[in-house]
Amino acid sequence: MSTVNKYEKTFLMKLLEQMLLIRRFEEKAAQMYGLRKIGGFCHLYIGQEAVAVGSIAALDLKKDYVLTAYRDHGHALACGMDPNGAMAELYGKVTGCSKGKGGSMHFFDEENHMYGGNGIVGAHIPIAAGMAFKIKYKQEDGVVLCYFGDGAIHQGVFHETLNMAKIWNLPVIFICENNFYGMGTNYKRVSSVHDYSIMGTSYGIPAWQVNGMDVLEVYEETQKAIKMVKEEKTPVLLEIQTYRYRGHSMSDPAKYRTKEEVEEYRNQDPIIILENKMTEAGLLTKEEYTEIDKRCKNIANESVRFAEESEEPPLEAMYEDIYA
Amino acid sequence: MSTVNKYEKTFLMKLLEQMLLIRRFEEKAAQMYGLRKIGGFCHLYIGQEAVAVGSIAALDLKKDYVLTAYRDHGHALACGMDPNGAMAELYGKVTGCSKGKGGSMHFFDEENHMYGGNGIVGAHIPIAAGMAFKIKYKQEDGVVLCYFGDGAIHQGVFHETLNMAKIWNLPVIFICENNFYGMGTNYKRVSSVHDYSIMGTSYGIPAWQVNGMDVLEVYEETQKAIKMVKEEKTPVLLEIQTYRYRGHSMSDPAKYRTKEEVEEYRNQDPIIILENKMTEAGLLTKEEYTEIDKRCKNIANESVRFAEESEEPPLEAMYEDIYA
Amino acid sequence: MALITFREAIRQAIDEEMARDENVFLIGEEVAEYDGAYKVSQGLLDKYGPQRVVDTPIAEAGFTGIGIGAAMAGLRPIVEWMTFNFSLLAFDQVVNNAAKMRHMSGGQVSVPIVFRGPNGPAEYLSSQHSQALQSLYAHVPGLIVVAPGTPYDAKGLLKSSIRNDNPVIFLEAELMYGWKGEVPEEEYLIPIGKADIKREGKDITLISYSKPLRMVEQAAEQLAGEGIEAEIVDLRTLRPLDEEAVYESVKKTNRCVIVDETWPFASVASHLGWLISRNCFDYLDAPVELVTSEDVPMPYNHTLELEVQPTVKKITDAAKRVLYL
Amino acid sequence: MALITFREAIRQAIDEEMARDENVFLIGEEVAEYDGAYKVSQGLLDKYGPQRVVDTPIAEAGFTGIGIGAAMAGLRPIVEWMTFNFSLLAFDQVVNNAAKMRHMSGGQVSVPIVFRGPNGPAEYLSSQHSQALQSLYAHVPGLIVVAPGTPYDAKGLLKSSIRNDNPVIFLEAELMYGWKGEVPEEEYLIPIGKADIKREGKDITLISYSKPLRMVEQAAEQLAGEGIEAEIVDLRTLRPLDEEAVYESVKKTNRCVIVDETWPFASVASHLGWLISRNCFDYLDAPVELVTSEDVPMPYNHTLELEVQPTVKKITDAAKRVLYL
Ligand SMILES: Cc1ncc(C[n+]2csc(CCOP(=O)(O)OP(=O)(O)O)c2C)c(N)n1
Ligand SMILES: Cc1ncc(C[n+]2csc(CCOP(=O)(O)OP(=O)(O)O)c2C)c(N)n1
Ligand SMILES: [Mg+2]
Ligand SMILES: [Mg+2]
Repeated sequence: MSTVNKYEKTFLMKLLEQMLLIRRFEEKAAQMYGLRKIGGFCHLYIGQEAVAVGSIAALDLKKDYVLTAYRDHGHALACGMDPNGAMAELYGKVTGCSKGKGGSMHFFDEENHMYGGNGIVGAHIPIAAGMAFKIKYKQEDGVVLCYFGDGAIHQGVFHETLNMAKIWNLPVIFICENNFYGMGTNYKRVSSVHDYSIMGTSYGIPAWQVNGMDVLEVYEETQKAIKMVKEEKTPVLLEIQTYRYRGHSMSDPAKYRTKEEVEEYRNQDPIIILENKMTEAGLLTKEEYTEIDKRCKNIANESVRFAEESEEPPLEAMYEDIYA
Repeated sequence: MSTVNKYEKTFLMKLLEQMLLIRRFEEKAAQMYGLRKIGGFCHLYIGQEAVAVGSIAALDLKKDYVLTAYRDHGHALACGMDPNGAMAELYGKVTGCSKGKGGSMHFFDEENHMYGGNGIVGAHIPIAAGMAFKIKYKQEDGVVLCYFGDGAIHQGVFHETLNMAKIWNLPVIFICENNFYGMGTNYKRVSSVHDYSIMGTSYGIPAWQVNGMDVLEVYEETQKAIKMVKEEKTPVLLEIQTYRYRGHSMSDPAKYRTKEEVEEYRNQDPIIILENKMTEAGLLTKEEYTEIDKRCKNIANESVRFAEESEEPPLEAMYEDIYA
Repeated sequence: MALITFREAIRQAIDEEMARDENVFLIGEEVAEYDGAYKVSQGLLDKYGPQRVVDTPIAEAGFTGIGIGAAMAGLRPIVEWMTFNFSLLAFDQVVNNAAKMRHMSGGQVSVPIVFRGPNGPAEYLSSQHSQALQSLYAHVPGLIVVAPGTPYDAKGLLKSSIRNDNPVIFLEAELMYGWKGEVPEEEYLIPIGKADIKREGKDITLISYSKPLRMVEQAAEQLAGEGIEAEIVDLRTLRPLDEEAVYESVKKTNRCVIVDETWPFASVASHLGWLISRNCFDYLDAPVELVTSEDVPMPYNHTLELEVQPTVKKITDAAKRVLYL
Repeated sequence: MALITFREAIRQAIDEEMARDENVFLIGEEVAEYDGAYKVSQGLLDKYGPQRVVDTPIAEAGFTGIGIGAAMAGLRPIVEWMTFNFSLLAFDQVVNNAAKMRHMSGGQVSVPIVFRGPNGPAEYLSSQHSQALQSLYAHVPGLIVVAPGTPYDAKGLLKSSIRNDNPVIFLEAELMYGWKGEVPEEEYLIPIGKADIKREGKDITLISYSKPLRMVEQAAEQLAGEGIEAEIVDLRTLRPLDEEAVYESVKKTNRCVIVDETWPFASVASHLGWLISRNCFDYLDAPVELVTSEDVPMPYNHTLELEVQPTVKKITDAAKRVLYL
């Protein structure tokens, strides 16, 4: 467990607020989904907030890049995506971050270097390495964070990519967000090893496990990984263990796990952990927390208002944004 | 180096003769290729004979199976394929083992449980595991040997398959024939690790390296692997180091390696190694060797005669053997 | 006859064939403990156990290849792709191994396997998750491609597919799983390669298959209200195609519209459009019209999403164009 | 003008564009130290170094995806597939990522990339190594598909493809690399999406592209000997298709044969066959005929192999059928 003492209050407040924003934004999205304002798959990140927030806090998004899979709301918001554009995208509105073309699984924010949002399990892993290839090619200073689930680790392209990332020593950090389930499947049922950091061995890539419920641990380990990428010129693999409270997507009742298991992880809630640490260290008052939380709720509410009031794309839009 | 003393002479003679048959058959094929009797890719196995011969000698092809890639003449002959059908296939004749439809890369001999011959690097690896799946499903006693090159190890499907083979504990032995080159590429240039047995670690699969120039070592290590598959109920991965004397295919001048390197391996020729060991142990006379060699040359010559005299498939054959 | 869903019809077919032949097994992502992502395999794990209802990791190329190998060795696998969108990861295995193994081995090795799962447009999923990919598979010799449009056809055709000794691509429209239809209690098979006349008529031939059939039937109703008698040909199998049934209808009606939710370019629809134009050249009173998906990736926005696909209005409009009305 | 091979034309295009724009690089199996499996990239490693001419492991999905990512980040990769047969391993990357990235991101992200390599029948290689796969790619919106038939077109079109901001599938017929043609010394570009009339005539339109063009020219010569003046339309780009050029020719000649070495079902050829049948309905004096590959996997035996493909005789026969001769 990392201690809060070495950090400035503003930094800690930022982490707390980002996690709360993701939480409140998604709770709102779930509510609107229930009201049928949003349809399709909607994969909530609730419970995993510390992973995106802690790791992206270690980046400089002027030169670094982020790519993830379809469970992408948290990463997008942590990169600084406008919550209005995010909610409008869920609504399929023209003001959405992807103009209503991509939806929940395809949040993109080029300005903030958030390059999606990909619906095919594992398929963005080589793409992330390709962006790192560009950094190396241009002799730039950046690093790419590539997030994927425990399920993606069995896709061949993950292995192909790790090998190439290592032979070319690309500046990319592969982050396996192990939330223990790929849809209804506990990872131990489909994986022959249960510590995914072992997967680095086949490629000579440094790899280790990280506690994904502690945002500061995630932050520090990501910093360590970035340092390694830059100084030792090697890709890194992190297995960050975390947990999703909700079903795989909005339509999954998640009967494959026990109430007790979910409860156990709710007790390690990343927001509560940080809140408690800050409170204990005298860096957060109840009022401050309530105020931040209220602000986040307001932003979430406002994003719904924005989305509701936004326009649908015109019919001709179906022919647009296909070719440059 | 394994000693010959524990083996019966007939067994050793069989190994020697099989290696010689492959050598002479392929030399003949190369000659006919030069005369333009054979076209297309023709990937010779010369130099690698101990791998197929030593490992297949450990099988019972009534219940075991063999699959390999496009460099498949050696495995087919070691499985007992009729050399006439093999040569006729190179000629594209209707008497060929695949009726002239498959050619050099697609030798099949269902009766001898030789299931190809596959031209897509790595693509037969899951297929081999699927045949092992059948053995387990039917609670049979067999094992599948799946051969592939050092180049195939970077294909994603190799990794996907190893993981599944382990979670289901399929009776399959993955044999990476590391001949140091995938076409013109030395394996060290494209692999982030240089001991491929490491690749077993990611899947909890026992794996080790074997000297592929010593047919007895190959035989013994394959036996060990089979025992492990059966007793410990686990797949096994072997990296068998070997060397191809010729270019990648008949059209490759192989300029990417030095004469000295080739010479070094010619001095470890698998046939000479066994010949010397047997001679030293008093199990082989010069005359016996010459006689075997002559027999193999005759078989190779006869296969050419057979192929030359065989018919081309009729034109209607193009519509056959597509659907059952 | 019982009124059951498309999903249930498929489940029954699998269940009956698994009961009949112990070599039949089901393999894919979430097919066992989760009862299938679309609940097609509900209850099968309980009935047949984990040996015959097999959950896989997310590794489409790998488990597809394992299925092919098992088939080569004599089993009769049913490989479920969670959706056909993900089948593209296994495309090499299907095109280069399943479709060619028999050929390359000179007829020695059969690959009796069924690849099945939901295909075609879904709702609110954007372009990676909402594709009708039949044209890609129908292009490839060595495969059989089946795409039923009713629970009755689905059950009878899936049973035939499982018993067939060739690799069969079996397409289930994702949005049809809940649709109901009559299915007999007693066992029946429907032959692969036979189209079905779903409605008789003399004025125009509407050709379709899979999910758009329902729209085609609605369009035919509307046209009937205007005095136009449309004949509906349901292809049911795309490869091999029942060309005779198609030509017979078109030679009778002299007019034809093809409705297909695939992209138009190099598609099942346009191929059929050419076949009819060529082989009914002297019978056609108007060009063959196509109603297909727009030639665009599927957008997420629902209004656009629906407008990209065939609609009843697009079908009746096309029919009227062909009738010069 | 210099007389150079198809291979050399492609090499020149790559070389010139790499010299012009430092963001252009070449990546693929054996492209660097081995000078390319088909020697297309000969000398480029020496000139541009291993940073810009990059050898990969045998991992098609992976390095294709890496190319796509590099393109998204602003580079302009040329991805060489050793042959298009192996591109099927990367099919998901092309169809679900390259073709859709721009769309899914609402226009934010471009993918300026060229996927190129030898396509189509080879010699004595059997069915996994001898496939003309253009129809699969041409089916997919979001891609551009280019298939030149002469060194001149190859060079000008490849340069345009490298400068294009979209994913371009660039098909080089494997057996054409050694064929020669005239290519100007000075720089030139050929626009994507424009067909070319390779021969003028008034009696019949022969439409083709890529390698079969030479056969089509031979067939046109033979027909000319019999007093038949064939017009040859070389499509050059398959997606987007230059429909106008095709219709203009067919409206003049009223007869048409399409020659394409792809499999026939759901193909570029049959799609064009339908387009012409529909859009030149009142102009056609005979059905549109196709000369394609037989609908079978390619056999190894050379006699069968040649007979599976279009031949000059098949083309002249089809032309005569269309001319009712
Ligand atoms: C190639 C592919 N196969 C299957 C799916 C269907 N699918 C979507 S999410 C998912 C589970 C992924 O689990 P994991 O990687 O652990 O990510 P998580 O959902 O836990 O974030 C599956 C099987 C898909 N989208 N892509
Ligand atoms: C998927 C695929 N990519 C590329 C090729 C072209 N190719 C044929 S053999 C080969 C090299 C393979 O090397 P290795 O696996 O070491 O086998 P070896 O030839 O040494 O036996 C390549 C790249 C292919 N056949 N399949
Ligand atoms: Mg997970
Ligand atoms: Mg090798």
